[in-house]
Amino acid sequence: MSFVTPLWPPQASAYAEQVDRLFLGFSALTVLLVLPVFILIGIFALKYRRGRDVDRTHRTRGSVWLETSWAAGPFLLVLGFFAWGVALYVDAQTEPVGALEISGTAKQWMWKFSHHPGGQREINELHVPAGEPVKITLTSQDVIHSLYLPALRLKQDVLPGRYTTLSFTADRPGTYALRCAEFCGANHAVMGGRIVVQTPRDYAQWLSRSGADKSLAERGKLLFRQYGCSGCHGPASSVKAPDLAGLYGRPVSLESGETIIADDQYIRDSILFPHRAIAAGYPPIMPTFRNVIEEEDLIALTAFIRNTRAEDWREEE
Amino acid sequence: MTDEVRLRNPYHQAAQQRSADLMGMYLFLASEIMLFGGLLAAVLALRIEHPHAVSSAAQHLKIWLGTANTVILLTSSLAVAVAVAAARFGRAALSATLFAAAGMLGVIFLGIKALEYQKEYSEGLMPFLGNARPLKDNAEFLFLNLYYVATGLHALHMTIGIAAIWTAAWRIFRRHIPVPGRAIAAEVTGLYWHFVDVVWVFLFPVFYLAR
Amino acid sequence: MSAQIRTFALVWLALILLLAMTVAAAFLPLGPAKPFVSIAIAIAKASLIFWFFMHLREDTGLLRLAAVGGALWLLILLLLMSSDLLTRT
Amino acid sequence: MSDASPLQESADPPPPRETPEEQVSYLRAGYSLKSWFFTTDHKRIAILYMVAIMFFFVVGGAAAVLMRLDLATPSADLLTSDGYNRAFTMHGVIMVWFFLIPSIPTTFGNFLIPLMIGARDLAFPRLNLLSWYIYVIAGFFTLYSLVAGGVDTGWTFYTPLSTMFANGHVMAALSAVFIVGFSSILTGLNFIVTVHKLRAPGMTWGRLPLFIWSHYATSLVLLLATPVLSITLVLLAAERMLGVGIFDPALGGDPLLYQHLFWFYSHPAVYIMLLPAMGVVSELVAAAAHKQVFGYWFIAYSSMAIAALGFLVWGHHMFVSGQSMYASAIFSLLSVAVAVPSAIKVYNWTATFYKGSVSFDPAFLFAMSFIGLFVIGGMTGLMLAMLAVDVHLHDTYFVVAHFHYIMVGGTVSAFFGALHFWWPKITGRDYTKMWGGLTAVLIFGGFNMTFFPQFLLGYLGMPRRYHSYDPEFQVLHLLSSAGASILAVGYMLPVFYLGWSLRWGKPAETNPWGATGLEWTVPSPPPKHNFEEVPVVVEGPYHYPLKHPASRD
Ligand code: HEA
Ligand code: HEA
Ligand code: HEC
Ligand code: CUA
Ligand SMILES: [Cu+2]
Repeated sequence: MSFVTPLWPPQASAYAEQVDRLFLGFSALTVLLVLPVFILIGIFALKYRRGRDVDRTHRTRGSVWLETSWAAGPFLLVLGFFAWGVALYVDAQTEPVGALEISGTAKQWMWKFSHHPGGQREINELHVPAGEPVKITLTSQDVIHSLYLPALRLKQDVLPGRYTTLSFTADRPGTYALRCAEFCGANHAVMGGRIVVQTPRDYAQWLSRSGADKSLAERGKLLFRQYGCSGCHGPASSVKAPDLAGLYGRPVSLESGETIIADDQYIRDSILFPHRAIAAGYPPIMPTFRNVIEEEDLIALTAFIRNTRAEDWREEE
Repeated sequence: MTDEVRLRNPYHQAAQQRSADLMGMYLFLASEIMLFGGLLAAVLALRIEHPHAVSSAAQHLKIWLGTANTVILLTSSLAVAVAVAAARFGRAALSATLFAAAGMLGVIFLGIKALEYQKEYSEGLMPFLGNARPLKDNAEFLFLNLYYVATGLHALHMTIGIAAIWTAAWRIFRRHIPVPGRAIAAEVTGLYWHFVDVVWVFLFPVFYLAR
Repeated sequence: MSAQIRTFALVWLALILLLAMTVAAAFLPLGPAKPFVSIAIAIAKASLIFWFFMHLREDTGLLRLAAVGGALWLLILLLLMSSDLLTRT
Repeated sequence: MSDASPLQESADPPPPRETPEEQVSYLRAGYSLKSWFFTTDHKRIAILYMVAIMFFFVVGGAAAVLMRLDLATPSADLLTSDGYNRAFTMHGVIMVWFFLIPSIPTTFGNFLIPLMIGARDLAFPRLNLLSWYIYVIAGFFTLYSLVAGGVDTGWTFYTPLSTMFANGHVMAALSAVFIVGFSSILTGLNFIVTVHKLRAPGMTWGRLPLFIWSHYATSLVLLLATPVLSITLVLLAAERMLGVGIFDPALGGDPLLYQHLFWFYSHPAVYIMLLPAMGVVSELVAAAAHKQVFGYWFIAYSSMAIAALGFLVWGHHMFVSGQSMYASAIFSLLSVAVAVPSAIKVYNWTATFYKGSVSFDPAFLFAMSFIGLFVIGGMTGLMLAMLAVDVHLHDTYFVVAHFHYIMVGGTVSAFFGALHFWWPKITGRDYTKMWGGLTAVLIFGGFNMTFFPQFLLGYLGMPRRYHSYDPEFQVLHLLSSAGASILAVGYMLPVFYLGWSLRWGKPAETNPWGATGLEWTVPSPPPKHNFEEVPVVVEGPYHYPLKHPASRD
């Protein structure tokens, strides 16, 4: 056992520094609001202890003026911190434009990441370039997990059946902890690994070294045929099914009259729960692929659908 | 038959005891509101997240049987209201008869409910029972599952209610509960019955009319 | 007593009418207003039952408070929960 | 009654006189088992609860001891990972539902509410006994799930882990928590009706002791929050046992719906654990200062405000769960608001000591522990309510430290304070004050040593519910485990000197502390029906100084 203990976690991003500043600021506020209580109780208890001959006249039973000030004062002070906390939070939640995209899948008890667009995959490790915004899209294959990156002061629960995202810009190259923060069963404590923040050069090198034989979209294209999607959605198909080229990010009008943006979640739901949102004008004949397609393959399929523009489609035939 | 009110332990006055009993019942009902409220919250969430699945799943419910059942329950409530009034006026026989009749209506309600369940079973709507599943979207199951939990819980309350009002009817009839002296017992039982009725008044639109 | 019975009978009639209304409304193309209509009618029915059948009309303010208190608290649950469900991205 | 008590001979109507038999102390009113297990006397029921609750405290404490031993080293050496998960789940379940929630209300609340308001018993004595039996039946379910092998979901039972994946005895634990809920609901109902309907003549709302106000507020929460937990557990059980999917993501269900329903109960529930403790501390502070509390109405209404606002903040447990950003911001704001009434209380207690006449009794020391530790726990709770901070600290040891500071440092200290304050009244015996003081100091020290390091651990990024951890955290964990052993000694001590007092302690006076309140006007221990004559109250609470010798300067 080592007797040196760190007293402060490493800060791997500017955001982490800001969170620390907020935390320290609030700690100072705590001292400000709490110390008077401790000191005054000490003084009063000793000064007015039983049997001591001190002036006890003019005792009061209350004072509305005092009450309002010690209710409103601290409240307003904390409100300032509330605003600060919200500002930072909104900052962290806003997805940066042009971010590097990574898909993460959690399952009992490991993390799997695939990098867009190259399709590099890794387990329990996450390589990201320093100084570049990164957006991780997360989902779980079983229970709720939570991706926790202490050095970035960030955490996001990972839910089955839903995509959540975590975005950040790490600044300082280094190796930091990556943990699961939501209790997820027997090996929750060891479901972790590390996040490696690299200089963009190192990252590019890493990417090429661990290059997958196929990019995500290419793998998706293969799967698209394997799972028989192309039988209906292919251009030569006789089935009346929508053309998926250029679908991603477009508004889709549904049979129910609503319009919905075709994002990752929509495409995932269309594959797993095809009857939930029927595209307007098409027969509801698409079979469900629930329990057939794994989360990781879904990611590849989505990447493929996302990448295909109308031209790619034609060239296929 | 006596008019005398028996005072229980901590009480000094009849009025105090009576209002404590009423208040106790009302508070209990408030907690029951929250119990069913949790279910309503779940239905609301489902409706917000899957509006279409909810409305198409609701099509499978037997709206006319539900309506008939609502009429029956409202009528039973009328009977109980009159029974309580009769108890307050010391009309023991009338009160007992009406309580018994309301209980009968309750039994009919449960019978119709059972018929509904049976029909739904044969259509394959019940969770993991039956196999001819007419449902398309999985989210429709969520709605029907909630429907079974809610109506099941309501049926449980009905059963307890029937037992309670039949007991009240019998005890009033045998003068074990002398009225009007202890009409409070009838009143409190009546409150419970009306409340179970109110629960149905909400379950009916929330499930059957969600089409 | 007969006056009371008459009131009760009238309340019952009103309840049945409201029931007819709500069932009819379920078949009308009311669009998004539909659930609000049916819940509003349910609240009206419940109020009638509470007010007349359950004697809140005669009871003190305290009991009325106990009766509506539960409903108000339920509203907190429904409103704040919807604040999440309706604004998720 | 020699001193100027707030009592007056009541002239009309003639109070029911008690037979000499009924005037004997409640402890002497029968020695058979039946006279205990079928009693409807609120004081005896309080004793029954006390025994049951202390039993569960030891069981939950034993689980904590196991965890702390295991956490002394980074690797897993004492418990398997499954064993550890079961340990903290059972620890949480038992401590929350079988110890802390019922702790103060069902023991001191039960014993004191009728005495303080001048009633002969609670409004529904038989219902009170029924509540105890329900508690005991639920307790057996817990013990069954414990003995059968435990549960591995955490006390929060999050889906889909608890419904689809966990393989412990989840159903038994769910049943236990479901059943014990009815005990809570009935107790709350009983208290509310009692406070409304059984106050003695002259006991207006403005003359109620603050203990009553806080129990009244607690009861409202018990009554309105608990049913939501009950129905949520029913839905969970239906999903797990019958396969009736409700939250199941495979059907498109929403696991966050479960979290909303759970926390709609469980956040108010933390105030069920806190408010009675605040009531106790208000009494202890006034009695220690021998002075009218400062700002009576502010303290009274702040209890009601906490009970009401407490229902509006549950979403602060879900900031990183995938809840909408806007909802999170609302819940964060409301969490700041809920701190205000707590602040009011703390500042009023402080002001009460000004120009008081403070005696350093054990109860006073426990009350000081409460204030000190609660304030730290509360302020760290506020930190957690700040969105960006919570994103980092959610589900880390910082949260563990936060809630132990309030629940253990705060409420358990208040529980021990109440025990030391009302012990002479309940048992009719005096204990050795020196030992009480020593215990208070030991618990305070051991507590801080156990849980302060956990704040640091949390900020360093040590997640909770971790059975093994990075070696860099070991120093702090070791410190924490060492503190826990001091804490354990502190909690064990009273067994000896309070136990000793039962047999060898001096008989207690009617009013040993020189405190106000109707409970101090009846003999120690009180007679079976509390008051020989219905008391009539003519003055407000905390009417110091009493002419009583113990209260004079
Ligand atoms: C008795 C129990 C209890 C009490 C009273 C509280 C009180 C509070 N709690 Fe705590 N809390 C828990 C028990 C409790 N909590 C538990 C068990 C958990 C974890 C559950 C789990 O996940 O397992 C938890 C978790 C928890 C979280 C979630 C953390 C996370 O998981 O990410 C948050 C976040 O906002 C929070 C906030 C608060 C706040 C703002 C208060 C406030 O009520 C505190 C108010 C008090 C004060 C502020 C101190 C006194 C005031 C002053 C000295 C003056 C200064 C005044 C002002 C600034 C106005 N708590
Ligand atoms: C509500 C009350 C309550 C109380 C009183 C306590 C008391 C204590 N708790 Fe607990 N705790 C919780 C509620 C409580 N806790 C909750 C809700 C959780 C979350 C669970 C979850 O994550 O699901 C938790 C989690 C929790 C953890 C985190 C586990 C994890 O996340 O991995 C830890 C770790 O140190 C801990 C420690 C302690 C300690 C040392 C005490 C000490 O104060 C205990 C002291 C008491 C004693 C020591 C008993 C005295 C009796 C004896 C000494 C006899 C012992 C007998 C034998 C040894 C045979 N608790
Ligand atoms: C039996 C034919 C069939 C097969 C096989 C099929 N689909 Fe479909 N798909 C359809 C039809 C018809 C629709 C339009 C109706 C609807 O929205 O359900 C559709 C809709 C979609 C949509 C939504 C498109 C929009 O415009 O809203 C996506 C995305 C999709 N399918 C992807 C896939 C993928 C990926 C696969 C293979 C894993 C697949 N489909 C297999 C017939 C099919
Ligand atoms: Cu995955 Cu914890
Ligand atoms: Cu909380």
